[in-house]
Amino acid sequence: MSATALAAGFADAAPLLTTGGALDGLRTAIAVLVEGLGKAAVYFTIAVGLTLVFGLMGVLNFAHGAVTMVGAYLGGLVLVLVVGSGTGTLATIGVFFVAMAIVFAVTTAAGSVIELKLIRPIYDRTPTYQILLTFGVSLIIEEVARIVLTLRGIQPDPQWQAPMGTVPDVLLGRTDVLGIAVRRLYLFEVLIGGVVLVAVWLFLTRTLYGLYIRAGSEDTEMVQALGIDVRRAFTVVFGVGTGLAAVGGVLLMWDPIWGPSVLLSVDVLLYAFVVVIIGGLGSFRGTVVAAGIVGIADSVTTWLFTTGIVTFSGLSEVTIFLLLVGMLVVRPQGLYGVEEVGGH
Amino acid sequence: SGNGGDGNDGGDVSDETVRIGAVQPTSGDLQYYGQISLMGFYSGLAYKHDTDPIEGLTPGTYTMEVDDGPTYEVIVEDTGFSPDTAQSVATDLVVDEDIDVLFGASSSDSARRLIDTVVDESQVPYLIGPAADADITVSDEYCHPLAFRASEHTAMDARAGGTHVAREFDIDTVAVFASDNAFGQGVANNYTEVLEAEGIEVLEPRFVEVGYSEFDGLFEQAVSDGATGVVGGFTAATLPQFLSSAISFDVQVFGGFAALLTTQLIGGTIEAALGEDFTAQDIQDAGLGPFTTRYHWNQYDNEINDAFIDMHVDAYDIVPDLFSSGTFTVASALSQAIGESGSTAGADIADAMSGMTVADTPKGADGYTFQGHNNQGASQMTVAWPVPTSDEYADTWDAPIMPGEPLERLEPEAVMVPEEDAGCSL
Amino acid sequence: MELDDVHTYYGESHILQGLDLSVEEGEIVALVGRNGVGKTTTLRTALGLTPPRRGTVRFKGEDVTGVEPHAIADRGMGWVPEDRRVFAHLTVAENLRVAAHAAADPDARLDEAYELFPALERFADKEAGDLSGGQQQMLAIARGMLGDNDLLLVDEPSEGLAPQIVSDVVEALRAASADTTMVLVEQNFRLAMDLADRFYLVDHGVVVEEGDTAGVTSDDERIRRYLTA
Amino acid sequence: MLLETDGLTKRFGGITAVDGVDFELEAGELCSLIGPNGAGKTTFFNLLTGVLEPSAGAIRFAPGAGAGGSNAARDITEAPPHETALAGIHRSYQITNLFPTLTVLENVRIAAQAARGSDAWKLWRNVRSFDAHYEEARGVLERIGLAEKAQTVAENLSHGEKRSLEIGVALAGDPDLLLLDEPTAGVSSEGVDDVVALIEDVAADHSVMLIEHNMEVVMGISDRIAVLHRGELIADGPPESVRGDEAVQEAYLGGYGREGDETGGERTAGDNGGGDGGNGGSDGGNGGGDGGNGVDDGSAAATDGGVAQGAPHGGGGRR
Amino acid sequence: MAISDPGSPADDAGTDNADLGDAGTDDADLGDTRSDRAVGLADAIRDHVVHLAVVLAFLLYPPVNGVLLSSPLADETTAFLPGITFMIVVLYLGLFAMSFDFISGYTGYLSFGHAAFYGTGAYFVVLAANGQIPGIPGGTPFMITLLLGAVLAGLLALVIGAVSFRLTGVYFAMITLGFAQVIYELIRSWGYVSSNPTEGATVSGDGLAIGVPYVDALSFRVGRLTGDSVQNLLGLGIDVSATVVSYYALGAVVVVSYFAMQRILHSPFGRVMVAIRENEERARAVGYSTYWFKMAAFAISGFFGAIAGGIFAAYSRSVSPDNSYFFLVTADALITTIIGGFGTLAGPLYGTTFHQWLEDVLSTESGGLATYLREGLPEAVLDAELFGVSLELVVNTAVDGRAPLYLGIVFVLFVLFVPNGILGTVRDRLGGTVGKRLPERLRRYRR
Ligand SMILES: Nc1ncnc2c1ncn2[C@@H]1O[C@H](COP(=O)(O)OP(=O)(O)OP(=O)(O)O)[C@@H](O)[C@H]1O
Ligand SMILES: Nc1ncnc2c1ncn2[C@@H]1O[C@H](COP(=O)(O)OP(=O)(O)OP(=O)(O)O)[C@@H](O)[C@H]1O
Ligand SMILES: CC(C)C[C@H](N)C(=O)O
Ligand SMILES: [Mg+2]
Ligand SMILES: [Mg+2]
Repeated sequence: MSATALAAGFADAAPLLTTGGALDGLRTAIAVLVEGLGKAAVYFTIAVGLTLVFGLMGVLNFAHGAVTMVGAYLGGLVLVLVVGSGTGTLATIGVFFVAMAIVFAVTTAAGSVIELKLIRPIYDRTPTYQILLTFGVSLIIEEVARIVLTLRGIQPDPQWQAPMGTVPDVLLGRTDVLGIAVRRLYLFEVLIGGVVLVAVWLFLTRTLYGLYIRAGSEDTEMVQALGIDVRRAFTVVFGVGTGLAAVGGVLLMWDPIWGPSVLLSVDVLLYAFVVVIIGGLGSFRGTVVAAGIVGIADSVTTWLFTTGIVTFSGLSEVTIFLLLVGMLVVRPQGLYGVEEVGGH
Repeated sequence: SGNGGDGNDGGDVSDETVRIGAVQPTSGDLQYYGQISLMGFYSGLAYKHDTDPIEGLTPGTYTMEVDDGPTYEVIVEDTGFSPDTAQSVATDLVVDEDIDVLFGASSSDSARRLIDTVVDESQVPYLIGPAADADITVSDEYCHPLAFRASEHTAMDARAGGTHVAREFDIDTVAVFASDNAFGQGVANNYTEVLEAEGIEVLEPRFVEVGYSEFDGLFEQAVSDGATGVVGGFTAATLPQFLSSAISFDVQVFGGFAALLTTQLIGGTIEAALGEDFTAQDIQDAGLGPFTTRYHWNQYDNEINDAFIDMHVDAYDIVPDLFSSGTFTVASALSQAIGESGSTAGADIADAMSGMTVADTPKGADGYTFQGHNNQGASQMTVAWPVPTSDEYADTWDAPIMPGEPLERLEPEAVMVPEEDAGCSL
Repeated sequence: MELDDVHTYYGESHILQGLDLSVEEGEIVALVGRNGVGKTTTLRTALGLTPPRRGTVRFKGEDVTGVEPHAIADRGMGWVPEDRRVFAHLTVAENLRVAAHAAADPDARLDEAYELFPALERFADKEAGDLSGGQQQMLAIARGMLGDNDLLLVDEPSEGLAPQIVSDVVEALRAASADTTMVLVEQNFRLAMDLADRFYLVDHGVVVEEGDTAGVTSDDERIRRYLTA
Repeated sequence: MLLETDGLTKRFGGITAVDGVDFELEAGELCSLIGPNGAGKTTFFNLLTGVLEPSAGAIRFAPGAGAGGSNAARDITEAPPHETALAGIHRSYQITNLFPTLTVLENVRIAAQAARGSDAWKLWRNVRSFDAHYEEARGVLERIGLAEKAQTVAENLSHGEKRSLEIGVALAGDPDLLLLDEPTAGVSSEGVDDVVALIEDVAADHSVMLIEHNMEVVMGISDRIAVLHRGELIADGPPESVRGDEAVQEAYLGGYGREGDETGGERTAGDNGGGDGGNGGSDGGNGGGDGGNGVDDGSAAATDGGVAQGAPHGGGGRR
Repeated sequence: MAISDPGSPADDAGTDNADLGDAGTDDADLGDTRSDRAVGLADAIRDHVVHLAVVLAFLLYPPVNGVLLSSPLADETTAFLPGITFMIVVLYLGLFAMSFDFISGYTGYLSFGHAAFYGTGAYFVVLAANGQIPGIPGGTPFMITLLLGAVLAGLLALVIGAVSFRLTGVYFAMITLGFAQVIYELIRSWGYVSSNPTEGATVSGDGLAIGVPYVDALSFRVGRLTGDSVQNLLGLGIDVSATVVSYYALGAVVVVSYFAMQRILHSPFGRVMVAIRENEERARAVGYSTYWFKMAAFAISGFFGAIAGGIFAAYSRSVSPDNSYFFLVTADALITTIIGGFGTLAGPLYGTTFHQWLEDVLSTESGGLATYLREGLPEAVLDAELFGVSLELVVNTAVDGRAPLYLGIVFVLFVLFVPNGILGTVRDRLGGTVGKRLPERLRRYRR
């Protein structure tokens, strides 16, 4: 598919965004909203692992963003290695999911090892030390990533472009939904975000594992006395949380707004914090809603900037951090948080 | 080839040592900028004195003994592309190493910082390169009697590109997107000025933070505001995001050709969008280009350039790049100034360089002239389409695209900021 | 189960100071004694929650000293803790399901529990923290019984229960004892003697008296001495 | 009147923990507050000290008013904890609540310092130059018998010592009214006597309110006893009259097993008595009468036990 | 250890003054046998012996380093000892970390947006020097603008604290982080600061002088190029470079700030801070309005954070959002505080020393390991390949500029195995504050 064709596909959508009658205004609003949902899906996916680990275990994982970064590179690596020019669309999407599965497996295992070897010995200390430990781990991951990438001849800071080349055509450009041109990639992201949401929700509510962990976060000792190895459950949760962080990375890999880059580490961490805190530390439902709020705030401010109503390009960032501060001022425990969480 | 003796009508300097402090990023993500700049600089000295270039690209002290001139000692320090580190190591060089001349800075932020905090305080002449922000020499906020730059700057990019586009393309409205830093602002201001002078409407430039990625919206808005051309003023960190959006909009995209590092990224983006077997025609159809280039090895055909390419490939296994001519030339000018003044003292060197026409440059004999009013080297620019990298350079140019045959050569008068428009008057 | 000369500490405080105790299959054994003498600690030691520093714990003939609590519990030891400790933010059904994790057909086990305490079925989908104290106590007992245990450690089951419910509980425990061995800690001396076959009287971390419950009353001089504080 | 509450009420969601309590305390009195677990006693203290805000009602406090005096009372209904403390109400906690890594001396000194108002804001003077704080603190340590342990870090004290320090910290604040929440809980029998002696000593020059489940202690030293049941004040008067009060017998001393949601607490003699009563209930379902008897037995036993108590502990060789 | 003189506060003398190794819980030392109040100068010196030693070590470092550099060990010295420029960084970042520890380590409230104060101090003095602050004329002495900037930061702390101290724990950390990030984003795009705000601002004009305002003889301009240098010091034939003068001038500010903070920590107020950390509920219950104590402590902490930022800006003559307001600046302070010892005022200084030493060794600025290897190892070794990667490349990528990697590793090891940090652990080992215990030990060995 040639670029002009893509551009042409877009050309008839463009007028929708010009200022005009009330209908156009409405359409613009809907378009911005849909875009916000796409962003929300991304925010949700990068924050959900953090919520899971904090909500169930009370560990605020500062290495979360670093794992997302690793996930983006690993996912990209799989796609770049497997997908060639001849690979069909469906096959590519298949590979994408395989990559997601592989990355999830690898990082879940790695996360479990980190929990076992590094975090377990310090559960009895104040939570500050868990924060510090994971922060140290993130420094190490980031630097190792830089070294490896440099040795492999990949620039760590700017996006690594190669994986973008594997995005199948069907996910490029836009598609018409109810007369509004919607970026297909956003639809795909909403889909993945939905899948992750359902998977995590099922994990939490339908599997006994989720049940044990929820029980374990209330009363570890009691769960053990019922014959459940709750420490292993913690290992698994931390592993899964880590794996989810990396899954977020795989999703970001195809998104030109993010893309694989070492800088993801800090960016993702800050955004994930904002989402998780606005939602209420540890609340799954809160994370879903907060991701929605942040996503829409982001798309609205982006729209304000791109239309030139505001010329300050940091508007999105400032708005998002102001949301955080505002939420903490008005309702410190976040939307759905309980004030005492995760203490065990 | 090199005839270092020319104009040696001053005192005898062959017993003396010129200590050159070179501050460049030699570690970290952007170390390529530092390395390619050093290669050009070493090559310039080597060419002038008919010897082999220094090979050391890491921090350390390197000595080049020559038959017909002083001994050159180059003390390389790493900036990691950070202005703080650049300032700190440059100060080290001035204070502890007693250097005669300071060379370097790949980031414009660093160069501006050095002028403010090191050059002005220490009175050591500064050979800027390849930092490309025009204001460094054009604006009176930064330009300095001791700061010389042969490297081409963003205003030259913009003027060359803007002039070409205005004349050769049927475009009446242009949008300008640029990164919100010295570099981007330079690009934006100069394109705007030139294009408007040619009667083209330029939309209010949009500045974004380095690493900004939501260009789709900006393009949509630009298109709906009637733009058919878009100018991008970005470096490595933002360019890929810009281009991957640019490719999918029906606009002509202009800008400057970048160094290998960035070209690799762009190439990746183009491959991603157009497929691996894209042709020169695909690129043109996609509306990418033409771009201006300050210098690329295949844009000039002269003896000095030929020798330079050979020397460069021999020593470093890659062809000279975008910045190479500028740093080659500043080294060449240094050698020439020492020869002319017969002194290795900083002040004398600066005196000699002021207003100098540099004899040996990759753009040909007398290819650069330092403008008296701002110490900026004036030289020729070219405009070319990007083309897939030809087999000839497959081994020495590691990117999918390279500049094609020059479409147009723009002489210095056409690309330099006119003296009356420049804030700087030394 | 058998405890042999166990010494258990909390930090530096020496709580169990060489306690010996043995429970035969099928019987109900009561642990009695004043507050803070170490009854609960004995149960915690048996279950591995606070492992002894010295001495051994044997369960079904195996030495389980130092084995992790979940592993001991897995071998068939259940626990009804003294302060209920229901999972407050889980529903009643979820609370029970956690306990029935090892069962082949958990739903069937849940039904058995509902049969025992019909009130629980009514509140199956209510969060346990919203139950009244008595209902919570029922839940805790039901949860302890669900695990298909061979030995059940029951700590103060009558605490906080209205009288008629106490008798329900007594009946339930009696019924359960048909196929489950039981260790019972109970402040209510008469109730304990009623239910149990044998008793141990604990003071300051050691067993000071033991014997059959038959005919023992709190007026018994040797017992009275240790009970009145 | 030193302290006066007026319809004091605290609701937690559905539970009314303290329900319209009208209570008065004369300066110089030692008044005990008793009642079943979950009756609202600790909550009442929390209201007086500003830890919790009342749902309704008012609290007035008139320090400096002599016995029977009537100085202008101050409304402290909304006052936060530090203000009630500065006003002169200090308390000890049911669950030990000290500065764990500070020394015993510093635990007490910091409270003595607080009582000296603006001293704490003297940023530029070395703390050691405030002799008065140290003198006060050492005096308190002597009084609570912890002088020898002045340099021990609080968390390394034994449980009983912590309980004493708990009182010491409250005492060091130079209270007009001292609130003690189960000071004998967790104290060895021998220690109980010491604590009782301390309380009596303190009561000589302070007004004291005491929450206690140990009926022997309560009956022995109180000038007055107030009984809370389900948040309501059901009796208030001298020990003899309270002991004989029908409602009190029913609700606390005897009426065991009626509270659906009462929470566990430290059980002492009073509870043991109650335990028997509860048993009576399960036997025949006619808890009232049996329970009442049980209580009489229980408290009698407890009273006797005052002598018997020492024996098992001393013989237990715990020390 | 009997208390021979109960009631006399003198028996805890000798503890509090303790040391660049002390913290507020030092009355654990109270059981001193010395009950005699007539202690006099000798004792005061003894109490401060560690202070003296540390100050002396810092004082002597430049000449010692200088001597080593002209000895046969010159290569090793440049490679493995921190250069003076890195020691200057230790001074201002160390002071910043101390100010962070002042609030975080002593009240237990993790100030995750502490960079806001550092940045405020730095920007304020730069803008003031450039005459950009309304009401402050261009040539106002640096010492005055430094104090004004610090007061402004203190006020900022009150504003941030007013909202944030309603929260505790992770929430407090996050809201302060949120505030700092908002300021960071704003300062990056505030055109008033400079024509290129993302790049920051530089000082133009003369060097800024530390000392007594308006008294030239007692003022020393700082900055490596703009600073004063001293020729022929006291006629001894010793020249002191501008760098070294800056080192001493900044050092003086740090010492004064340290003692000021230490004094506050040892005041009744400081004890309340510790009481808040230990048990805020009880602190309220004994009569402290903890909210205002926290606010005051936060303001003081912000004040000194800004002093650190101010001297940094005066010395480097430039400031940018990324080296002042960014959250990684706070993270650095956090790391060095943990390594040095959380809740020990001087600990962060040692942690920062360690960090900067690592930075120096692992960067090529003023020597370093990579340079040492590249110049010391034979070509053949450097070119040797392992798994297709030459040793030189490994050195270039895994050593050069990789301080964050090794810092991360050391940091994790500290968190796991040395949770009390350098100073905290030393103190645990000695059984008291260093200032108190060390002299005792020494005495013991002397006997
Ligand atoms: N986690 C703990 N840490 C320290 N000491 C403890 C801990 N738990 C209990 N203790 C102490 O151990 C002793 C024995 O406690 P245990 O709970 O076994 O008593 P008990 O006989 O069950 O009493 P009760 O009848 O009150 O339940 C008590 O003195 C108690 O204070
Ligand atoms: N913070 C709270 N939130 C909700 N309910 C509470 C809270 N504090 C106390 N309660 C409830 O209020 C009632 C009274 O509690 P309180 O602690 O005052 O009892 P108490 O008389 O001190 O009992 P005990 O003798 O056991 O100490 C109880 O039902 C308790 O569960
Ligand atoms: C291409 C680069 C060397 C230009 C550099 N980023 C600058 O700011 O000037
Ligand atoms: Mg018990
Ligand atoms: Mg209570």
